[in-house]
Amino acid sequence: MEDAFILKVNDISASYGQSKVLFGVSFNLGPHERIAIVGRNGAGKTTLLKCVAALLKPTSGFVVYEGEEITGRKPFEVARAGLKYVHQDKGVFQDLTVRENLKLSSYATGDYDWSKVFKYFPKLKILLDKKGAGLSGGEKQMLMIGRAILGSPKVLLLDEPTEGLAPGIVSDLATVFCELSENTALVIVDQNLSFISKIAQRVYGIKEGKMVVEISDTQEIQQASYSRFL
Amino acid sequence: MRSGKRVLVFLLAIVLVAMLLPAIGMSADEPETFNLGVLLPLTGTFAAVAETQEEAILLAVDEVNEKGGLNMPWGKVKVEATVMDDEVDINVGVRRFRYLKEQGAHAVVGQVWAPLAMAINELCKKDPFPYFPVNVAPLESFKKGSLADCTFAAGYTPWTVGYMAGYAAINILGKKNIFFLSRSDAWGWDIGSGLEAACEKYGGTIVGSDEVAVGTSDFTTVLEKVKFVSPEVFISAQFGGDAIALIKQSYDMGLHNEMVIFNSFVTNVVAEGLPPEAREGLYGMHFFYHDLSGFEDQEVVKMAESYVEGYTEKYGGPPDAYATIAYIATTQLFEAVERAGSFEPEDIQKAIMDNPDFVCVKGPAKWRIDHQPIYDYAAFLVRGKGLDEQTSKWDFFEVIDALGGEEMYPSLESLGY
Amino acid sequence: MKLSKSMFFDRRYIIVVVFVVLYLLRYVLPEAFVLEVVIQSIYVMGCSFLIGRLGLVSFGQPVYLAAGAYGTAFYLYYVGTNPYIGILVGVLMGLMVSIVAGVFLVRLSSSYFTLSNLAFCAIGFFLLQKVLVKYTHGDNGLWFLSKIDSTVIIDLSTTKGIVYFSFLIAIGVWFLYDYLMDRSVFGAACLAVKINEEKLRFLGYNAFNVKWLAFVIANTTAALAGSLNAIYLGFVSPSIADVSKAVEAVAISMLGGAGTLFGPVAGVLIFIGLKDIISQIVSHWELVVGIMLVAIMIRGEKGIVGSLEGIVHKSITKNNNKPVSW
Amino acid sequence: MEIDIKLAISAFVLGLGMSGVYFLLTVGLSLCYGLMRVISLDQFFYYALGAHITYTLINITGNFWLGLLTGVIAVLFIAYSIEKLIYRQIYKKPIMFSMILSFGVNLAGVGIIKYIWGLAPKPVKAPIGGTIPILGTDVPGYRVFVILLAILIYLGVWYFLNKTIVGTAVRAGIDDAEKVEALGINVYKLFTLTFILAASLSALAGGLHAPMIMVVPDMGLSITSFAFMVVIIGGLGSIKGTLISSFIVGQIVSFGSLIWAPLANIAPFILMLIVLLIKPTGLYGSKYLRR
Repeated sequence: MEDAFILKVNDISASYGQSKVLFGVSFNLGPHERIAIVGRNGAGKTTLLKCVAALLKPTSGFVVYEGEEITGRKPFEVARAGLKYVHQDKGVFQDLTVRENLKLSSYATGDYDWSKVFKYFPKLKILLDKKGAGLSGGEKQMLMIGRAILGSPKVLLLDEPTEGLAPGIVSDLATVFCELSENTALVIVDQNLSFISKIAQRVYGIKEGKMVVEISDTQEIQQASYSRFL
Repeated sequence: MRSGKRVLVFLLAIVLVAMLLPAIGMSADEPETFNLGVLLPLTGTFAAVAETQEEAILLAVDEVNEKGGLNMPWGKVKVEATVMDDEVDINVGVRRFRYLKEQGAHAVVGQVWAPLAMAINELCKKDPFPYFPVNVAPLESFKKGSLADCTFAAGYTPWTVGYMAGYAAINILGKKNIFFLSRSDAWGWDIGSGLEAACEKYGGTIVGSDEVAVGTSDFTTVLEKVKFVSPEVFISAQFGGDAIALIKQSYDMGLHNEMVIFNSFVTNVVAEGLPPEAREGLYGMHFFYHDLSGFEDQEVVKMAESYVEGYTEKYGGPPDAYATIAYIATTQLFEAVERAGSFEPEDIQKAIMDNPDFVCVKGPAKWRIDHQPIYDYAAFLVRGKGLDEQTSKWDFFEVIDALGGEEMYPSLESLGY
Repeated sequence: MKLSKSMFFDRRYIIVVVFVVLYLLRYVLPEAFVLEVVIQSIYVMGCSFLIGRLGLVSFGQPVYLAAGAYGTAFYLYYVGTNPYIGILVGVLMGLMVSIVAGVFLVRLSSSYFTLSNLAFCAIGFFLLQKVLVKYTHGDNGLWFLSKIDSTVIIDLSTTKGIVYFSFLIAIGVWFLYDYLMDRSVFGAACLAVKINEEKLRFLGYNAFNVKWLAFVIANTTAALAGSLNAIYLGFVSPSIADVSKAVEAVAISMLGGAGTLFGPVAGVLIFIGLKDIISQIVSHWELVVGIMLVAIMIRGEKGIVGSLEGIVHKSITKNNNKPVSW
Repeated sequence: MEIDIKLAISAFVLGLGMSGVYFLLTVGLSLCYGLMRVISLDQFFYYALGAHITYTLINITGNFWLGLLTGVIAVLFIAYSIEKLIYRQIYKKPIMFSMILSFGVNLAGVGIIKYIWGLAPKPVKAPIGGTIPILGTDVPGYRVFVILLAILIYLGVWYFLNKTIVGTAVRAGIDDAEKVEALGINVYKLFTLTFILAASLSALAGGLHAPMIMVVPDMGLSITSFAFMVVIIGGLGSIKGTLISSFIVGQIVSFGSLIWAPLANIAPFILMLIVLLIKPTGLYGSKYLRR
């Protein structure tokens, strides 16, 4: 089973200044898997993802990606290697147009083929010359994901992708994510349990910085019964 | 908390021991050296000026020591100078002044920056101490009761600078319509009131005026105003770097073609910082210009020459205006100490006031009751030389005339005497 | 805090110890130096508190120092002769200035707060130097040293009296800050402002009020130092509020360790000491001080006291728990 | 004093000249803040260094332009090493570290200038003499040149930021450098590039300013507060804001001194306070820039 995992997170601990946020968290991810990490506000989900993407340095523990340890490497190297983090605050570059947003990602990855982006999100094609600040929440999220899938990443870390989006857009996103996982493994952090029950193949529960539960049973995921642990 | 109490007892013990070890007074009546404290702003805005003053003071010290030292009743006494930096900061200056005193200085010379000189003077009022500031001190500080008994200022006030500038412009250059650019501080205001007094007396008119802050680097808008008013002479109160910027910009804007440019208190540093073409035809009052050749009072020329020679030999260049103020202050201090036969401030003060006439490198002078020296030649009227007139690196000016005497000073009545 | 109590004695004893030792230095070092260190430490204390405990960096400290100094100076120059009343007037002036300034400045976010304090300082300087010239005599300054009356118990008209008094005041100030920082809810609320303002709001505190109160306390402390300084020098001039000295208080705070109880003392001691020693040895001391500042900032980000306490705690407790700040 | 129209025109043009120098000096400051979130007080050292090198090169070669160019290139290398040696270590620390650190660099740098060039003010002759008549007023030719050059530099910077991919990355980084890094772009290269761009523009400002003022080691000090006002009024991190506020500050200084010279020194501060009280992020500062 060892090599079946593209990403292995091992015993990660992290802290912000003086306050400890994560206590020895571990999880694994298969190559085309969609897993979800759930937990309440402040449980340490975002910190965990940032540690995996090398944007934060964990105080202990390590992350193995494609058989190589990546802890302590520069975030941009990790991203170029195909492990990409998508921020939670719909943070497209406000001052840049959609085109420039995409161009930047192409520049970083050398992948100028935007057709796959437009395949999933045809709406972006019409919005190309609109500034980031003028997009709606859903459009921003589309751009964030579209930007991230340039360069065909092997793992996408999605932080709260459905936060504040209309239900219609959320269900569209669910479809997109399922299609995406043909080429890419997904780690999704979200609080929208019905959304997660639609797409997740495995669910990890995190509480006060510790991993408290791992559920792979489809039925349990669909009923969201794991929420009692959180 | 037991450990805490033990600490307190321990501390009390230390305090007691420390109190039993008071610093033993070591002041001998007939010291073998005269410790001269030198406190100058060696860093900060006035650093360039202070550097030349330090040189002049050390020259005066060397000259005394070459003669064997100060002539005191108990024999020759060598002078030892300690130089400290006041950083143009009142706290730092006062602190270092107190260091100098604690290290046993018998007198202090120094200060370019007026507020610090006044702060130190204030200390000397409470605790008498011979103090010889080397700046051009504000008029207010000469009001009766302001200066400490043993504070003697070798420079005069900006009022005199302004008065002389007005006198020279009106009576010597014959220019009666004046634009005056002041500096918005005591220096500028004092020059302004001196200038006004001169105008009133000799019939000049100030047709326009303005003021700018110290450290202004761009004068162009103000200069446009000057151009617009088009006076016969443009007198400025700017000093040092500000003066350089001002004169340079005046030249760039062509003011020199339309009027006489007159920098009220000019120095070699300013002349050096100017392109020769901007210096050409610039007028100014110079406290002491090193080349007095052609000046009628041969006595003065000779004395100045030997001072300039000594200075040039030691430092590779002639002394500047402010260096000479410092030199005069130091030599006067030495003379007074010798005459007093004592290092005590009361005796030094008495020695000066009993015998106020003295002769310095720029001629005869006399200490007035307000502790200002009345120079026969308070300042020299100079005209800037252009590149083709210049014969050597230090040949900046031509001396045209000299002004001085009681007439150029604010009256004692106006100062409350 | 429980831990530190069992390991050390009550911190209030340490405060007394530190100042008594500093006072005894008077017999080894020049008195002027020791006095300056104490007064400047009081001045820097407020600044250090704002930086370390609230994350507010103010480049306008000189103006609050000047408020205190001019309050005292106006009283002693124009009105009375009692130095104690003079100090009181100075502190009240500082209090008023910081209350009013706080209302406007505290609401700004951090970098803008820093720099608008700078602007406020420049405006204060301008007022003292130009606009109020009738009362302040501009750059000439106000001198009143010989006007100060001798007073009973501690005679503030003598330098010795000022030294005693400054040390007593300093101990009082440090007791106050010890209480504010680590013994009160207010101190915790301040730290919460620094870490996460939002969450403080959830807890039902008004972040603005916390910041404003801290700002007023810190800058009134600066004004107190200004008053002491004015009494000591017997002279004030607008240069006390000069913008070019704006960075100094912040630099000293960082040097000593911002937000620590003894950081200001250590910072001032080293900064003034270095300057006094280096300026005696080399003529261009700025070069040396500049390089040292860079080195200290790169190597020890917690400042001198901050780094020291880490080492001490590690060696005593033999664990890696972050120590509470001294 | 009644303001004559002729005086007003010349005040306007001369104000523009000041704006030009302010802009060159502050555009780098603003970019550094925006992208790296550092406040780089050492820009004033580069400014003074640029002026001093220009002065020396004029003395050796007699050519102002060569001096200007040498100054910019020398500063470029110095800034490169300072960024690598010093700034690298503090990008992740709170912003005040950069302030104090750069204050230290500035102090040390000015100390070195004093050591090499001494304290006395030095003359630099304007390479373009004469006056140009504009609407009936004579304006020094060199000022007009500075204005034109500043406009040119603005256009260049604008082109770089808006039309090149690296510039786009810089703009994105001003918004959020972490997100740029998460895309796979080496932001540290961007930081180095921005820093040396800023420093060379400061050196250019110093060299260009030299013929107008006096060249002294402390020359950066007198312009520091104005530079900060320009950056803050415009909004930290905004190039457009910097341009507009340097225009405004230049005009305020110019017209202020026309009315009463001391106004020139204080009016910008008052304006800055007013702007901040109304719009706490400056005129064009992004409210997303939180720090």
